[in-house]
Amino acid sequence: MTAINTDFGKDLSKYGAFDFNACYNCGTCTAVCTLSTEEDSFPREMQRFSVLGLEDDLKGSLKPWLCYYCGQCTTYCPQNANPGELMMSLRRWLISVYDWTGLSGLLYKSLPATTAGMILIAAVVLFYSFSVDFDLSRIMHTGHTFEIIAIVGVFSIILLPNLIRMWWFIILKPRIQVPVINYLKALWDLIVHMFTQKRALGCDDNELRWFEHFILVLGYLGLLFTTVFLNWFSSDSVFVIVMGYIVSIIVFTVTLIFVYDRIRKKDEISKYSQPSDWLFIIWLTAMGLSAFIVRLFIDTGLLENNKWLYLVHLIILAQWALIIVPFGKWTHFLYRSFAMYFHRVIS
Amino acid sequence: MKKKLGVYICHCGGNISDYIDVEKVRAAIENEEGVFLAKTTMFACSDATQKEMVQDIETNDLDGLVVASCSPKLHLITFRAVTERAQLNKYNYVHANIREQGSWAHSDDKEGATEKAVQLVKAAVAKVRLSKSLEPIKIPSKKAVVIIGAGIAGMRAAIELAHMGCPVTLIERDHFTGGRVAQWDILFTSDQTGREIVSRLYNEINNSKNITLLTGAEVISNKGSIGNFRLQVKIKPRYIKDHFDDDKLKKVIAVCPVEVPDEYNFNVTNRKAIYQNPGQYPKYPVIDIKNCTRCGECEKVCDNIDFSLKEEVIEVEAGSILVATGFDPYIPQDGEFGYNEIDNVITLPQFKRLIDLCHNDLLFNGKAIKSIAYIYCVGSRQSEGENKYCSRYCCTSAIHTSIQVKKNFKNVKNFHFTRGIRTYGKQELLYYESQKDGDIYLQSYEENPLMVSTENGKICVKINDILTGNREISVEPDLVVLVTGIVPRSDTSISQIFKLPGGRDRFFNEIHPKLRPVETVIDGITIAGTCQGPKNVTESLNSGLSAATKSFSLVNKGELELEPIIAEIDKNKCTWCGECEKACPFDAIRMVKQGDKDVAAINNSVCKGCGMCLPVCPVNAINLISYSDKEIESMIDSLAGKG
Amino acid sequence: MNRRSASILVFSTEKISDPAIDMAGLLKLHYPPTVYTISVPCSSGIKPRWILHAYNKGFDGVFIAADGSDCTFGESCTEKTGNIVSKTHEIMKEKKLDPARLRMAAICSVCSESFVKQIKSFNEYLLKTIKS
Amino acid sequence: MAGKNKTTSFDALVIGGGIAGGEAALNIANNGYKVLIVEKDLSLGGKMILLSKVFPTLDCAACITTPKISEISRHHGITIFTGTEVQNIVKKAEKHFRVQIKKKPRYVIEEDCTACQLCEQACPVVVKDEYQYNLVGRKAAFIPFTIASPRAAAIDIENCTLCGACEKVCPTKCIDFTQEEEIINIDVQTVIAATGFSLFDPLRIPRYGYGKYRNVITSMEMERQLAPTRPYNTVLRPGDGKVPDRLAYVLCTGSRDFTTGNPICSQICCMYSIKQAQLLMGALPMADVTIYYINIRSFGKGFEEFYEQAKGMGVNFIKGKIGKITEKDNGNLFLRYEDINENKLKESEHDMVILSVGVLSNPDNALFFNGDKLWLDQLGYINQPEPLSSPAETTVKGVYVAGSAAGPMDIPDSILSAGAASAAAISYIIEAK
Amino acid sequence: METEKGKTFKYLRERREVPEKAKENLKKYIRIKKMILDALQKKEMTITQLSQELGIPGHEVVFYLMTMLKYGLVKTGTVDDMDEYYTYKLAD
Repeated sequence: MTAINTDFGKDLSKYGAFDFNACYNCGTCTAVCTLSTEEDSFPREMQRFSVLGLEDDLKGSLKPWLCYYCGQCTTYCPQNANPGELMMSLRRWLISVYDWTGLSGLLYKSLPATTAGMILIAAVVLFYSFSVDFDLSRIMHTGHTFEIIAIVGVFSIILLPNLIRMWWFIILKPRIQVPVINYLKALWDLIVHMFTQKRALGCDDNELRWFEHFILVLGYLGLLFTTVFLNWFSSDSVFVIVMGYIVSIIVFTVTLIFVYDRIRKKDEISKYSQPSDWLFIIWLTAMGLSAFIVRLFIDTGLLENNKWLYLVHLIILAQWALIIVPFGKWTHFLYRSFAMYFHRVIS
Repeated sequence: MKKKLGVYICHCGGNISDYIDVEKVRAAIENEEGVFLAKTTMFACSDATQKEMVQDIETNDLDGLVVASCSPKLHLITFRAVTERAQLNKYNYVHANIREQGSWAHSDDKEGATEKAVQLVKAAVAKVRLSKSLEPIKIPSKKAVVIIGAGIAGMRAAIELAHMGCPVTLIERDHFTGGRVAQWDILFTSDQTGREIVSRLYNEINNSKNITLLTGAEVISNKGSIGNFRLQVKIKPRYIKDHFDDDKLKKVIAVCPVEVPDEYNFNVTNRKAIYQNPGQYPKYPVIDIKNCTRCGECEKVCDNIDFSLKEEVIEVEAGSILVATGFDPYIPQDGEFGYNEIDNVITLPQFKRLIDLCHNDLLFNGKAIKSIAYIYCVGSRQSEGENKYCSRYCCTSAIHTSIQVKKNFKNVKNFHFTRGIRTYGKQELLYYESQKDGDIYLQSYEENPLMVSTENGKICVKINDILTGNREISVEPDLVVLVTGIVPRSDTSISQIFKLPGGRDRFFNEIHPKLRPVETVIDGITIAGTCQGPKNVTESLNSGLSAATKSFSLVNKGELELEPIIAEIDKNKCTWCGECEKACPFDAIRMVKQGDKDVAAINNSVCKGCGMCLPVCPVNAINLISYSDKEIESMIDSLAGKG
Repeated sequence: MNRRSASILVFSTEKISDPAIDMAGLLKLHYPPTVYTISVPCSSGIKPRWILHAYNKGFDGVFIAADGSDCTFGESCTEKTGNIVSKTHEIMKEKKLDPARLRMAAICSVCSESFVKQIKSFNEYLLKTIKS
Repeated sequence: MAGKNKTTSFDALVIGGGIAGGEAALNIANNGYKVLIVEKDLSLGGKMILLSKVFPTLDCAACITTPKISEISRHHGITIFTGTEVQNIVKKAEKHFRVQIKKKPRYVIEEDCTACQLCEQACPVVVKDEYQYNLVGRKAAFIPFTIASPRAAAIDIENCTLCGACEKVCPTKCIDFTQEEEIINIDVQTVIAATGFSLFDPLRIPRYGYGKYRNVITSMEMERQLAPTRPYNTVLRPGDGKVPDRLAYVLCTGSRDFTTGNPICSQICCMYSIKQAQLLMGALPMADVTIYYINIRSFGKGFEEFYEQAKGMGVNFIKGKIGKITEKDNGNLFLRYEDINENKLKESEHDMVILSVGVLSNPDNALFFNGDKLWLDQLGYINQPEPLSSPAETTVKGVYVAGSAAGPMDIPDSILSAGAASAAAISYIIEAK
Repeated sequence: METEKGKTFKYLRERREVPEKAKENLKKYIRIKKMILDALQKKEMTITQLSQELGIPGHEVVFYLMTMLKYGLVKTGTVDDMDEYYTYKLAD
């Protein structure tokens, strides 16, 4: 027996969902969705669970991650109940559920909290720089060390426990019996989905989107690799330098396209933007662009007289690494890949 | 005996000809005695065929017409009109029903059906051979209409008739007008309140010269018929001499020691033995004599009270009667979804009164109500019970009420337990508004009804929600509202007095839902509003106004034409035994002197042509026109194939 | 004589039972095609001599589809129709006709199913007596 | 008719000769007033006369409509203009409306035509027959349909090749190509708008494939296939003439749908679909009929019982709206939907699909009063300012609305509404100022 | 001026162009009618068979054939064993 919780809907609307209560359960959304299948029918079921506030069912569901937001459901919804945006909001909500720190939820729901966090990080970076008398090489060195620590730290302290929680919600809590071998067999899927978001191809008219994502992931991981492991800003290798340029250009061009789409609001996916969406794409653009300019300034010998430029880059980087990656939209990329992985493991 | 008959056999576009070989029928009867021409036609009722018939009758000087087609209920009048246009008396037309009682009834046996059709047409021919020209009996029709029931349909019809210049007597059994609508607060679609509408209508009625309003009045019998109904109306006194002002009323109510459940509020509150609710008209209190203890307290504070007033019976005459007696809200049985067994389970009408009475907070039995479960289709669409029908207004009414609740009171949650919402037409927008506003809708099927129970002192409503994959979902509401449907009035006195037939659903039956939706089989009586079937306010008004038009056309000309099919006495045979007088239910037979002999005589305008006097005559001196021994027996001859 | 169905004359009433018989057709509830209907205003106006005439002319049975309590001409209809039937039964006995060849049932305006049921059972009875 | 044409003043003008307009006209005329009916189409009877049978009584629609129509056309107090449009109405004063109407040429002298159909046989042209909803062809010289009233030929001048064949064979010489459009001014005391409704065009929902997949048809096309004067003499798929045996109804096509601009329920589709399903079970005893629905709205007198009867006959009812339709090579159709009861996405195969198209307002409603005071509601229906006390009233005193011009309505409701409109019109005429 | 009765089409022909669409429409009907009649001359055929033989889409065959049925040029033959397709033949 399940009890209804009408307050859940109010909570969910803080994650961006709206008008989903208008649903009269005709099932059009499920029927027009190209990714929906007999085994996994959505989004109506998610819509229904959200209206009734069946949190436990939602927590253990992978369906929000199976959706790639082509927007057909929203376009054809006869009641304007916006199932596409509901699925997006559910993903945001799920991230806050998986996150043991509770910060995800706070940052999603509260723009002031997010702003405060951003300012705090900027302040710490500036304070540190001030404490070392704005010695560029020391700052750059610390910056590089910070990157390494941040990656390892964020992953082991926040993301890994969250992934374990996700596993618990999806497989352990509902007591789904899974042979261990499945975990191994499904590993390939994890990698494929992480890089390609292959399923998005099933969405109508979306081949360009899949390509954009693929290039962006390549660019992003490339930038991470070049800056952290090849130490791009300090490297003398022409190969590394050129590669850094290329990947950073990829990152900021692709993200600029995203920004443009969100401003234009033409497609369903980019019609409704939450602060977290804006933060993600703006910071990613800014990161690619600032890294690009920093290296350009290094190569043209201008950086010494424009230390502020690196500081800006470092602030963006720190904010990115400490807020957006562990708690923000970046995690979609991670959880979605793991969702596909768990989905494979279960089936 | 006629010699020039025309016979038409209709294909009915296949309805007949798919099963009956109409050509064969035609061939079989074309040589019958007296048949001058026999034709088949695709649609006998079509304009072209009708024109053809007129032409055939005129050019060939036919003296009788038979059409074999569908049931005479549909087209007898049509073809009688054809003969009239061809200057042939309409009683020289005989109808043969070869569709409902031919092709359709025997679609499993084409040969048998064809054979039967031949016999039926032969019988019709036999009858028309003997038919006589008849002239309708003209009777005066009193230009006045009686409307029974001063609910919204009756009141509105009265006003319209008054506008048309027709005197109306509006008879209301209750002491106040307005019926159910007077009890409702804000209504869909214009957001006016029921009381506003009723007060407006009441004022119009009050100011109209043409309308006589009788409240506390009950029709107890009827002595007349179409054109001249004579109703005996019993008027109960209010035991109040003159109108008095609000202050006095307050005083009197204050001193009255009696408290009884207030039916105006569907018993959610009590009232005194002297009462008048603020929204009720006429603004004229009444003493409920059944519950009054005659303690005399009221008389002490008010001199307008007069217990010596007596019931009176008056006679009202009218040419036509419009019945708009309304409905009863369904009262759930004890234990039906916890009704009368679990506290805080009430019906929708009760709830509507409750929210009207609550001002700042929604309280029931002193407790604040924050969540409400509405259970739909209570008393309607029953798979087990006798109310198979949908009550039509309740989905919209419940949703509209739930929206009002949310508007008027803060933080109330609505849960709707439905069997599929039926907000037809523009009402759909209310359903949308309610959902968008966060109301929760759940649905189950009749096979799997929901359960209302109490657990730890809280009400619990459980449903297997088909919208959530048949999962059992529960809500613990503060109040359960049973969305009860419309049932026919339990008081059947009107249907007994006028012999108004009901349908399977026990509501009054119209003659035909499409052709004649407000007329009844009783000539001169129209029906309007919810006594005919569930309706919302607008629909009741439409039917009330329609009925007003129909009743108006019956009395407007001051004269009516009646069927001349009445009993006929063969005065030579009659020996006056008085049996026929006893048998006649209409008082239409009297003894008269014929020379030196006593014989029976028929009062033509009263005789209804039932024929009850026929079989009781020991000397077979009575025949019914058009159903004489000759006619019936020659039909039997033809049907038996020995004509 | 080997007949599929008996010939039955039905007296129906214009406002009550005839509509029910019409509706039987509308609903395609089949009954033997040798059932013929003559409709009269009210079942209490049927003369016994008409019924007897039908037997004389070869009808196997006569069925009165009576108004019953729905009669628009008054409550006495049921009783009066009953009287006609018992009177006719007596004459039939005198004439050595099987009284069971006359049946009566109240058929309301929507009693199509009951009409068809009645007619079918009457038909079976009549077929049996014809054969024996 | 020619004699009647000279009259330029009437007591009442009824716009629309469908069942509501006809009923209103009869009511008014029966009380001794002179009524003019202006009908845009070539025949009276509106949509109803084209139906097969009507729910829930299953009377044949023609059998109910034709007597009423012949009563109207024969009534001494009623004048009828078919093929005529109201162009403009101006209220000059109380009880005085000046109406301008445009009578389009029929190219046939109506009162001389005997409906012998010789011209129709002679005409060489074949075009789509709009009265059979394009399922079959008709000639350019044609009688609109068998039970049309007036039953007289007309020339479809847009498709006529002016070969003159019809004129040569006409025995009464009633074909007259010299006819021209007439503009007539008329004075009336009161106006009844009974302009009816229009049907939703399913081309506006491309994912259902109407127009592209030939075996996807509208409910009105099925109505014609089931009518006594049906075009194929049996029920056939328009794509290849196969007798269908798995039919599907798609309810709420263009109703209860904000994306098509029609958020309201059309009120009749559930019931007419159930009716057609019952008729199909009779016409094709081996066929399976499935109705895909959101909610079944069988709310009227006898409707719920009719719905139960359909279930009893074996009609399948599946809760779930069709999302999209795709076509197989053999012309069969795949329907994708969520079976709400089972909470599962499903696909089913049918060989014929009927889109139960919804009801929309008549776009002509806006035209008559050229920006005058006759208000329409947001959906284009004629606004009823007093739905709870005088439902027939409009925003112009003396103008009344009857039938589905005020909103979706079934036949009984239309007739009742026409009764209300005629009552209001009669008292408006009678009442002193 | 009174135009001669029975020849009024000439009057209108002077005043009005016959639309191209109407002319083409007529040609198409005459062409398809001939094709169908010729084909049915040989043997009774179903709509699918006609469509294949003549290379005309099924729905057009349905339209024209049913129109010809309406005007009495062809009539319905028998239905196949599966109760699926009727054949059509020339009217006598």
